[in-house]
Amino acid sequence: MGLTADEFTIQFIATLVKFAIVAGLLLQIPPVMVWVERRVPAMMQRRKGPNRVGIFKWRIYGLMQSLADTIKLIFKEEVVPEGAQKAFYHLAPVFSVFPAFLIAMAIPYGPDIHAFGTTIPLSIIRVDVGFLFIFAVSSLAVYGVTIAGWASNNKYSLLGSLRASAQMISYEIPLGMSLIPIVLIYGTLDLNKIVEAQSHFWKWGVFLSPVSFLLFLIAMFAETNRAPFDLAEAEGELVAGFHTEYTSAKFAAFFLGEYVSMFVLSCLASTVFFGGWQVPFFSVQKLDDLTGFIGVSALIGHVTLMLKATFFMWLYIWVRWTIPRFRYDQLMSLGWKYMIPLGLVNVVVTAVVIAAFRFS
Amino acid sequence: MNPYIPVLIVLIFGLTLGAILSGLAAFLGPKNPRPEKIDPYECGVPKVTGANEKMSVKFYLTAILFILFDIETIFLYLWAKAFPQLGWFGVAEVMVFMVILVAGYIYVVKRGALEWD
Amino acid sequence: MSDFSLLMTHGVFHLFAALITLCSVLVVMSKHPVKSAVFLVVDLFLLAGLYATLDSHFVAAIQVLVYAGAIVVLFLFVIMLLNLQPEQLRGLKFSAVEAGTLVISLVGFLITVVATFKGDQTGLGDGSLDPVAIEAAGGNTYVVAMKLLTNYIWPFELASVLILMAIVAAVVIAKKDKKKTSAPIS
Amino acid sequence: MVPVDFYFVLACLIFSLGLFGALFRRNLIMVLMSIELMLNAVNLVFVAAGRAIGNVDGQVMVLFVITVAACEAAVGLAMVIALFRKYGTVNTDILRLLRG
Repeated sequence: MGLTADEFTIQFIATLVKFAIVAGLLLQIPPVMVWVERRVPAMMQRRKGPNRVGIFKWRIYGLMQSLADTIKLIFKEEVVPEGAQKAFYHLAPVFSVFPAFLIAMAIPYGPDIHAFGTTIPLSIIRVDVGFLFIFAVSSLAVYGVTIAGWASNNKYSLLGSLRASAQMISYEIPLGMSLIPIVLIYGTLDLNKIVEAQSHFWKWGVFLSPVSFLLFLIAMFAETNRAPFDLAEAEGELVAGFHTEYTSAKFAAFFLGEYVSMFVLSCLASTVFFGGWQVPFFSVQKLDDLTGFIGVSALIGHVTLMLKATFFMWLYIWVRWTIPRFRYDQLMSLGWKYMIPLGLVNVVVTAVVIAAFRFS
Repeated sequence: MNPYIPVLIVLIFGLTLGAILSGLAAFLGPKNPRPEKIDPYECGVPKVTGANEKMSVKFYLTAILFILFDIETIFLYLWAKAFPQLGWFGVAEVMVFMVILVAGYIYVVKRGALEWD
Repeated sequence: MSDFSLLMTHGVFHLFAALITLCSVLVVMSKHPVKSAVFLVVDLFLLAGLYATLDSHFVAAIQVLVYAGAIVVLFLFVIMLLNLQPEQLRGLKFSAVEAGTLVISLVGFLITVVATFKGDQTGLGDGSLDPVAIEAAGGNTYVVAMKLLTNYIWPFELASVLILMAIVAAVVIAKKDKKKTSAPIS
Repeated sequence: MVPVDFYFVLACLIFSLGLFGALFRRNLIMVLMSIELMLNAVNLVFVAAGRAIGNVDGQVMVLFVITVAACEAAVGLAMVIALFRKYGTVNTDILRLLRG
């Protein structure tokens, strides 16, 4: 709409390039995170963790362990349990992977680039409904879990999947409600505009709406089925939850989906509450003019966002090794009896305060 | 450019990647299934009952309440988007909406539909 | 609008229409309820795509969020809860009322098709809702929100009453009394 | 753009399929799913017609239809569960015989 043919070509190529970069980044996350998730607890418990595997004589802290694991995983035998619903059994990993990739493309990874006579946004998907797109697509992730558990013909899988999906849908409401005050404050659903509105350090979402941040943080852990809410795959009781019967590359697919959605929620938390690609006390957009190179601002902004997201990824692991697992009834009553009322009160209070200031 | 062209590209990529990961194992890796191996894994104990035991109705009640609160959240998002223009009028409108739904919520809590015993 | 873009728009519509029809047939004809539910999800997702081509972004989003992400999950839960087995599709036996309704619906469908392709069209325009004007007014979501909260106040408030009644009804119907409850697995 | 009549034909097709399913299937859950299909056909008409006329009222209507659909699914499935608990089946043929 309203674009010349040249602009269309530039935008299309830019989309492909951005997509290739982000997809490449996302595919690196599970291997690195698997390594981090073994090294960090080792550090916390004063063990060494995996440190042997390396290339020739360079061990680089065992980073190649993940590569070895990946190769091993892919070449393992695939065991399809007897009595499984074959079609659904093979379909479930697909349902688990594609929503994660789709939502990852809606995050603004940096400030807009003004080049080639047009504006190139650094988020790949930018639709009118803003971050409702992320909620909409991530609500599809439930199917991967539900179908995987049901198709495996294993009662632990089924129970794990029902628990996991009930948990995911329960915490979708607090997750949605926690961001309503953000819309009230910044007046937009567009993530990029929300980031631009946080140009001043004290205007970050976490200062303007701390309760929202708390709700979002808790819901974020529960949405991804991570500790302390990892009841779906409570090792002691349910074997491994909904992916008990999955082996080889299909198992890897579930891991990919889980880690990518963790990363996306980390990025979303940094974007909405911690200024996204904004550097505190410094205007990133001016960097292009200061240095004379187009794209410096985008690069710095991108690195800033990645650092913030890395903090949240670290938090995931930190919390996992700090807080013990909840019971299922505690989990559900936390979600339904505390977080939803708190979310509603938060919305009402924010609205009344803003209205009192603006329309008095 | 239509904002849904990237959506289509990513969707196709995601589906392809999922399908590749799901189909990869069929080509790589050995295949020698034995009866013990393809038995559903229950910690080595032979299975007593089938997988499709009847499940607690709680899960269902959770799902039902989720739908209804989900719709409420969507209406709240619409209001939040129009909030700057509507002002106090919008706040009053949503207050009425919310009070009615909170009555339902209180009923659900009082009735014990959210108890997981 | 150029020829190429016109071709693309039509192509996208016809592709989606064909897929939606196919999925709808599969929803109705699948023996296994879970299969029907999965095809229903795909169907709803494709319909959301069609809404997106109609510049109804917000409707497309809630179509996925509520229909595909919530209502069909509920269907799946109930199917798993009741442990339904594939149903034996019976032959085409209808009662008189059912057959009559079916014939009427088919006749209505044929009339619509014939009317469309005879050129006797409804006379409605083809997309006078200008996307650029909507964009200038604050975007699709904003326009829908303003419409809902100014022109449709009463339906909006009544919707909350409807949801309240649904909550109460569902809990009353589905919740067992405490004493009858057999020990749940969870 | 695609003429609005095409959307009407598609909606009519989906509606007919949904009606067929609601009448033909004997599983109550399948009947409810077919009804969802019919409601979706209505939504499509609302959106397409609203766009053709040139206002967003059609889209607002879809919001209400979706609310109604959600409530219908919630209450309908609650009734299905209650029926199943009482009679042990969701087959409408058998339930009709049990009506007494």
